[in-house]
Amino acid sequence: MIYLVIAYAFAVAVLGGYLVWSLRQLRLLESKRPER
Amino acid sequence: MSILVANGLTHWFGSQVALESVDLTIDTGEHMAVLGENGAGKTTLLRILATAARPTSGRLEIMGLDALRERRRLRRKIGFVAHAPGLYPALSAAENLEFFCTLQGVDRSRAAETLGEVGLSEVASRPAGQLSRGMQQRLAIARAILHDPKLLVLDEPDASLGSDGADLLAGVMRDRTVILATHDHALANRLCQRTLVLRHGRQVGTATRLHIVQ
Amino acid sequence: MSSTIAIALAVARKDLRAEWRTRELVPALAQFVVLALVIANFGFQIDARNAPTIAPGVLWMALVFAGLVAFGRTFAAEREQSSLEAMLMTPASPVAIFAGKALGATLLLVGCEAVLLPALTLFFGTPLSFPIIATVLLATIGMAALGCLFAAMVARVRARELLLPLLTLPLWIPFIVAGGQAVQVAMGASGTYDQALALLIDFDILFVVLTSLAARFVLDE
Amino acid sequence: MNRYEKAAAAAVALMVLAAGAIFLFAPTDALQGPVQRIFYLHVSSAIAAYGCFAVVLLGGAIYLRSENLAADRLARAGAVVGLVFTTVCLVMGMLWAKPIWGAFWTWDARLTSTLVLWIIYAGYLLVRRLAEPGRQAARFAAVVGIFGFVDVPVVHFSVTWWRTVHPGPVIVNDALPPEMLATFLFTMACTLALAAVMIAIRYRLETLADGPVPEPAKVVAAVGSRDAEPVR
Repeated sequence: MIYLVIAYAFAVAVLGGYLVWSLRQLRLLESKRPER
Repeated sequence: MSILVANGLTHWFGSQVALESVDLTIDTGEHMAVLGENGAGKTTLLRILATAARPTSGRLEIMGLDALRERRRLRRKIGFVAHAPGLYPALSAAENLEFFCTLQGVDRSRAAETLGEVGLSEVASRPAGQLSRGMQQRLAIARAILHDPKLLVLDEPDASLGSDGADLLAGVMRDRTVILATHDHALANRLCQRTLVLRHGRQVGTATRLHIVQ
Repeated sequence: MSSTIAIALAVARKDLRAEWRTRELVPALAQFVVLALVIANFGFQIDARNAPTIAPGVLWMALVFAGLVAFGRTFAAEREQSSLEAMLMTPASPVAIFAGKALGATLLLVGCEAVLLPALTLFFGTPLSFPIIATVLLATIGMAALGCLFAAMVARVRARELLLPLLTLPLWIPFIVAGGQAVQVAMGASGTYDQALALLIDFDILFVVLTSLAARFVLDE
Repeated sequence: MNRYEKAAAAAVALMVLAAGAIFLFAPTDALQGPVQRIFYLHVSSAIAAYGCFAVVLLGGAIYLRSENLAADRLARAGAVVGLVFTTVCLVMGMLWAKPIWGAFWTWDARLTSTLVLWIIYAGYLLVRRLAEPGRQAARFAAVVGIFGFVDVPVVHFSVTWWRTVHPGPVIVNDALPPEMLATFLFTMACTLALAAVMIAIRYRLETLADGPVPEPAKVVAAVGSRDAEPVR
């Protein structure tokens, strides 16, 4: 049972973490280059 | 009839400009010298004109062919002496040339002929690694003319050729179109009709032999 | 077509002649593999019973690292002398040059295997038979094609010693799995030798074709 | 909230729905108990990873043929996202192996090929970083991407074949009961959607990082600010 929890916790951490990080990165780069 | 037409040749290394929109037209049989300080972009320009490197942008036409797409066909008619001799030290001078004869698709007898043309006949069997810097340069020049190219691109060949270097170059350059990069203004003046001066990757002027920009 | 073969043979002959003259690579590889066997001998406490199962693993391990050194070396030399560019500046097709380099490297590795296999038999007491030699030679072909392609790629990149194993080993796994199995069976273990050999041949064909197609992109300017 | 953030929110909502299905709707496996629920995201992330590497293959192939910069960017995006999903798949696989087989690693064909997948695409990203920025990096990465994509099924096949000779523990996965199958298909769909959104975001990031493309010819802009010496 514990492995189930760890497994999904890890998945949420990695996938969620990466998604948040790339969105922040996007916001950062978009603000530096507002042209469009 | 122009043998080479280049427009807007630009080249970037990373985010640094090595060459900035150079325009150039060379007629058949013409000898052009390329002068400029180190880092002015001479080597980059010559590597592009010899089809050894691709520019980041710009157009280049050699002998009527698009140099970016027809590189292998053009290499049958282009001879290139780069900075480094690019020889196999363990192989003898003759073996080096015979090997490149096969790659060039020319008869192996050309090896002995060109060795004679550059005055290396006596050291034909000596390993290239044991030749002096000047002799290695001559061997590189010999290799560049194995296939009797119409266009010869020479990147500072005089660097270690010694006293009779100018005569050797004159002989090799006869009846060919040549692009010669050098620091030696006198040599450029003697061997070439036209000079292109580069500074920081930009073309600062094309002068005919009469008034060379110092 | 014929000029491609002529060029490939000329490139291979050039490499082998240079190696024969300098005699740096093969002796170094031979010494390396023998040392690997000695270390393995102490590491695994070999005895008559477990030799047939351990020897194949040691053989492939020694071969893999010798291969990495051999392929890395042949292209490193070309880069240092900047002779690779001189070759590419000729109308010779990159595939022919690549085939020549791969053929040369293969023969160098076979030279090293000529020391490795007898040494294995001597140290481990395992048999040395034609099936074993055939397996090793077959695997060497496919591994050389891949090894040379990525050695050519990393030769012009920084941190090439790190990159070559990282890119090459995953692609060598199928050869090690099939080759390892074939050698184990040839040394007496139960299992199918023919199937393993057939697999090796399939992998050889697949990767020789793929590397030939990829050569012109890797050996480009 | 730009459109990328909206898409990300939608994908996260889908994943929450999938989680609901996994933990509430799907029945508990009779044999393995609750730990079997790892299966849904473990296999879905494997499929998503493989989908990403198909994108890398496609981008690379197009780039090699036509030096199209957008294709190269797509390949870059696919590789990074693919590696993220491979990491998730690999770790979940090990965490699932421990309770069932008693060990984190058993050289099972799927786990092994996932590990190989991870190594290859880590190599892919490393080649891209170490090679000369621009054309060389793109070309070498494309070749690695193509070989990587071919190598994984080959490794999977050879390990499975090896398993026939050296049988080891095998997951008993007979046909899934309907509810489980429905949950799996739904989870897979949501995971693929998430992967697609991640790739879109990463593609946008790569576009911004590339900066203005020097005119006029079909040109590969130099990535990064490193002053790269021409490699002799």
